Amino acid sequence: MNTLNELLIKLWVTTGIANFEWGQVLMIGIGLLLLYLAIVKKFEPLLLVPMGFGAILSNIPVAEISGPDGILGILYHTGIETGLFPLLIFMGVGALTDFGALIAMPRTLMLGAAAQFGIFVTLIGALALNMVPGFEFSLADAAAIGIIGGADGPTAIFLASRLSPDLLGAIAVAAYSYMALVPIIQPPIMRWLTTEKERKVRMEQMRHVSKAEKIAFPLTVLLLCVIFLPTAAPLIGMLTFGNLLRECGVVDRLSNTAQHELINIVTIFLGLSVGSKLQADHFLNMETLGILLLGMIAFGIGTAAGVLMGKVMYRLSGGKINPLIGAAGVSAVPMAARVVNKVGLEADHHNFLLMHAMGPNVAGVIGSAVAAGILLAVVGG
Amino acid sequence: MNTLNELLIKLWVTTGIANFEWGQVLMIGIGLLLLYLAIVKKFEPLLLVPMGFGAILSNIPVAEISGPDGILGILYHTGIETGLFPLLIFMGVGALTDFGALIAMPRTLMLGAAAQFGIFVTLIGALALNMVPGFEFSLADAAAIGIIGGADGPTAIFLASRLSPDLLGAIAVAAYSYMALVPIIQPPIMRWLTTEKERKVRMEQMRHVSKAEKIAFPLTVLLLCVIFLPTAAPLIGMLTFGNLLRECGVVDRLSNTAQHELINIVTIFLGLSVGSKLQADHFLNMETLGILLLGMIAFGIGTAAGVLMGKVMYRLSGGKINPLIGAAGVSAVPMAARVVNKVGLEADHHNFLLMHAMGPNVAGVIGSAVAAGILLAVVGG
Amino acid sequence: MNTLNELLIKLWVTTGIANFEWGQVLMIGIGLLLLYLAIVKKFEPLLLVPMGFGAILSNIPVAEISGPDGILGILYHTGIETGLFPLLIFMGVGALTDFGALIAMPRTLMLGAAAQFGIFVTLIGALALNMVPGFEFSLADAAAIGIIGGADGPTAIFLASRLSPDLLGAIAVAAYSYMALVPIIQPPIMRWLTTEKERKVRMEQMRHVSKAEKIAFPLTVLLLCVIFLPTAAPLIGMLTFGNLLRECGVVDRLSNTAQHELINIVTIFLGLSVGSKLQADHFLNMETLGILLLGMIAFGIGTAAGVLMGKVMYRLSGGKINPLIGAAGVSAVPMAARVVNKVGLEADHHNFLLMHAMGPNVAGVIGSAVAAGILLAVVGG
Amino acid sequence: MDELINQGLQLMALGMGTVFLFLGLLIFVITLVSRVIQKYELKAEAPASTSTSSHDDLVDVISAAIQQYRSDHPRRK
Amino acid sequence: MDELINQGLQLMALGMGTVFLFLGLLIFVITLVSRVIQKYELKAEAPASTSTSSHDDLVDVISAAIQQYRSDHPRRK
Amino acid sequence: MDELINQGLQLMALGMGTVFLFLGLLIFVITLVSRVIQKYELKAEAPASTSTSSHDDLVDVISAAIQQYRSDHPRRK
Ligand code: NA
Ligand code: NA
Ligand code: NA
Repeated sequence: MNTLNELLIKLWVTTGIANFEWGQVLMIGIGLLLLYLAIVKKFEPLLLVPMGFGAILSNIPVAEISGPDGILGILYHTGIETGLFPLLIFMGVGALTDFGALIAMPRTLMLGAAAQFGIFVTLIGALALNMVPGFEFSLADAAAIGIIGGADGPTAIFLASRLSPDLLGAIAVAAYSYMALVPIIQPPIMRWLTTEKERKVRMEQMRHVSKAEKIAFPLTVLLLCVIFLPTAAPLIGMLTFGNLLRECGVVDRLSNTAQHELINIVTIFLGLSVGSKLQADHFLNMETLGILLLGMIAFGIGTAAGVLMGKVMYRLSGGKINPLIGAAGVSAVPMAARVVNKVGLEADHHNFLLMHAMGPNVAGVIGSAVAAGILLAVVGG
Repeated sequence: MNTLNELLIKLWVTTGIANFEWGQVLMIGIGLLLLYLAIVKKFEPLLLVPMGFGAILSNIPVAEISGPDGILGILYHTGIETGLFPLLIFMGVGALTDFGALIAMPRTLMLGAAAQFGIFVTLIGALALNMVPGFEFSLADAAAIGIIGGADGPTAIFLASRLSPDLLGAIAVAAYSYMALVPIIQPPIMRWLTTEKERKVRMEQMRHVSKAEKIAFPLTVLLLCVIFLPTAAPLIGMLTFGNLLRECGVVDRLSNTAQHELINIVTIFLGLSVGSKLQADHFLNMETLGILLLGMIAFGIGTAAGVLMGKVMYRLSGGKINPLIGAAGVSAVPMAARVVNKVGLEADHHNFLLMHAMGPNVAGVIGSAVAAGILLAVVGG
Repeated sequence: MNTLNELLIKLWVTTGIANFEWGQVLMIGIGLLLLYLAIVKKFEPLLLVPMGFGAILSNIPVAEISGPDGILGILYHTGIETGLFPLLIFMGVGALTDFGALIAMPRTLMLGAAAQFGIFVTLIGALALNMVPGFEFSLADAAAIGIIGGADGPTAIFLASRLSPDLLGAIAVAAYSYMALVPIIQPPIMRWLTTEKERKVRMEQMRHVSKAEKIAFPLTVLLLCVIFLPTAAPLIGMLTFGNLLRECGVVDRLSNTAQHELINIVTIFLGLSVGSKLQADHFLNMETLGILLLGMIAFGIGTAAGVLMGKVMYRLSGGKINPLIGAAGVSAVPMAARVVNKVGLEADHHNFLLMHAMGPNVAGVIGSAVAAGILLAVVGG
Repeated sequence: MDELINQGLQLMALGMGTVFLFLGLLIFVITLVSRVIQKYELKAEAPASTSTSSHDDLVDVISAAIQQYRSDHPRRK
Repeated sequence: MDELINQGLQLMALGMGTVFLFLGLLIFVITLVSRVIQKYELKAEAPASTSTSSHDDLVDVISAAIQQYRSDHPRRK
Repeated sequence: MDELINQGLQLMALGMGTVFLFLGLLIFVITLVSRVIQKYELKAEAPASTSTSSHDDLVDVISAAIQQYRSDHPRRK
């Protein structure tokens, strides 16, 4: 039956040229852009390289790599729909994080709380966007968009996969992009809201935190979460589990694996899976533009709220707390803390705020997980 | 429609305080106890830390972390129901175990055989408990409980998941708890059953075991298992596979991964999954108490049977075999062998039995896998 | 009800002796043979050790280790049916491969193209075998058999799992066996087709390849694949993704994991899974014999085609290209390149061709992935 | 529409309130736990020196090393 | 039967043709990309010296190390 | 009830019997295999003499033991 001619046609109809839609071409371009930002500009490369590549793979016509039988589709189904990947990442983050600075200065938790303001303002912003024709965000959508302001990748992915899976791609892109842009977005806001004098405040050296305190910390956080906010328990639970592996001192081989191989494997899979949500027909629409816009606002407001709370604490402490460290409350660990350090050094070349900013920085992680728990409780029901 | 009041109520009804049942509070306490034993007392921390934490997570109200869509429920379904996790652990154990001492002294396999006596006595004990009102163990339940006497975690989990999944939580807790208690349970029994003279027996230095013998060993064990006891083949198969990876010398990169990252990842998941079976409504009942009691008996009888067989071999060998090494036959690698060494040193400060006890110790692993195979064949059918 | 007698019978009917079929005994023998070749002869041990062991495990009567609830059956279902394992291996291969030699001498891609001739000749050979009674290969079967000539394990497994899952076992055995036999199959063909003078050709030192070129390479290959041959995109996509992780320089921790732990874990699982397809009732038949025969032909013809194209390039380049490096075009990385080096050294003790052979060698990987894409497009539709 | 934004505002009030309450409580509890631990550790400082089984361990390690060496290097004449 | 083999032959023609075309095109594009990159790199060579944020980084690292050391080794008298 | 315990007793007889038989057989086969291998290796020995790195190994083992001991028991004054 077949002649060479027919075979040729059969091959031709499977080529990319014969099947491309413009949206796919554009999305492959966006995938390349993400790779460029990751590799050349070094923006969150650990996530943006797999994600950018996943964006390219998922927009290849014919191949259906993001379809239910394609590798990206399978990874997404296995790891994102179930919440497994973000939770395992959170475990790894827990195993990688030293909460010592926060234990030494628990007050800085207030900065991590204030910076979550960005989440809720963005939520309202998303609802307000509904007034513009073309936007129809539900309350769940708005909550998922708001969490971008938490500046925490796994939390954003976890919440979006629960509340608004259709928007997951745009939300993940916005979350990681703005986290990468922290060094650009935050400094002007920080300078605008603080005086030279405030920025020059040198903070006291932190007290020593004992091993027992570090072991007690994850358990304390978990128990409070269990009692008051069980809906945040998956996130807080895995974070504190990882941290307990790290601090307890008797399971170093598990802690090492959680910090290295396991989180690396899951990072590769998570990035590719999230990239699979950047398919042209799901991504190229007004909503994505709206989400990117709202994400920018979220970061700005979160930073501002953190700095303003920093100013309050500056007053209350009689000038002992440098308000700049409030900006680190958005999370974006450890980028935000480094930005604080840098802006502090601009004002005074011997003012090292890095360690002091780590307190609010990790407090921001807890803060956004708590906010996610609240949103799940109230909106997710 | 919603007012702030309604939202508050919605949030309140998801708090832990509004949802706690006393059983859950108690189980979280048991989870904390397991963590305490693991971290402070260093009882089998590699399993008890994840398991204790899993126990806490699975008893958090509202969050449903052990439910079919929760991370612990998914891990349990994927890895324990299928038998995958215990079998992969067994592969790792094979890759970590040097069977040289056993190959040099194959006679010590008799000690590993004798110590399985605890399994069957416990099985009968479980059936006898049925006379007490409130207990209704089937033959399959009794077999799963008996395997605690095998003193081998993965074997116990594998068999329980096959024969009696409802009792898995209690069985795993009992198995690992008593394995951790080996240094406390075994010495009095060992001292009671042996004379000072017997304990002082110094054993001859072992012969050298060649590489070829070490390669032949896993294949020999597997082939015998294939011919006579195929129902033990999943366990014995993965154990010998891991050991062949270790000894064959041509796949060191696979062997290293099986010994480190892979077994570590699976250990984390296994521990969390087993912990998910410590939910209040499944765990807090008479049966669990019975299982904990029976497990204690199982360890005691296994130890005694091993030591008594050691005494037989002491006679038969004309006093060349120290009967203490029989206690190592229960498995609990390498804890039991260390206990033997310690009790031997008490009698004679230059009597190092560690290497000689490794033979019966690893024989005990094979012995309990064989016993599991028999139980699967006869009861599991 | 049960008496000891009945229990004994119950145990007896589960023994291997009572259940063996001769085919299973034979297949266990073949499993042992594969282990012998891997361990003693060092033939592709990384795959043949797990595969040989998997062959033994899957032919154990009663145990059903390759059944839908057995560990090998589950691994096969999860990783091979979905294509996940070969694609992840391909990612690891990408992360392990330095394409520098190919970028420095892109012309050698022609050698990697020519060597794919073996694929299509074997395909026709398989169709021709249908004339022999007992063979009934469909076009899809023939295509899957032909890919053995690609001399690339993951590609063969991926394509066979897509086009002809029933033949997967035989195809994988043939592919890896002949890859291991490359040092025996290739040299006589290479010597037969070249003159002493040709074999003595020393090649110029290669130019330096910059980091930017190495980053651009995987993206270039991927984009061409996207445009012209999307059906090859899963394979080429994962290969180039792994390679980008390697070369981009900003995600070294992901690249390391892809090169070590992840590929090791998947290799263990892949080998065991493929071994599960060596069950007696699926493997012991005429078709397997035919496939083994055709595989041998495939390798011979691929090698010859590569060398002949090498001779063409020798002429066209005015004697600057040593035709031996054409043999490396079959892939079988890095074995084939080493064979080229060895045969080159036979002719001239100072003629090191290893680096120059790496170009066609990795070109062969791309070439067979492209051929697989074409077969999927035309036959798989 | 206004309804939805109204809901959002209430969600903000509730959310920020809860975040502050929760993290505020955390400050309190962490501080408390730290004090308890520090007090306990101060007490424990004097009679610490827990090196109990150090001798056994040394013996273990060396005997294992010797046995290992012997089993790997049999004397042949 | 002959029909099937005929199909096989056509598949070979198509397949080898496509493989050569694809890899041939790849030769062309790789060569092109390499030239573009080399030209660009030659230009960039003179004004390279990208050590922009090196000082900041150094400061970061040292200050972190000092803080770390201090927090790990509190002075007690 | 007694019936069930009776079953249990028979299971014990069968189980322990099989365990002893199986491991007893294993003793026999392992011993046999070892002898065959040793005989074969003895033959092969003359042209073997592979003891290359034995000294290094000893040094390795002892130094590891000492390091281990030291790291477990830091000197404090
Ligand atoms: Na945050
Ligand atoms: Na045992
Ligand atoms: Na190839």
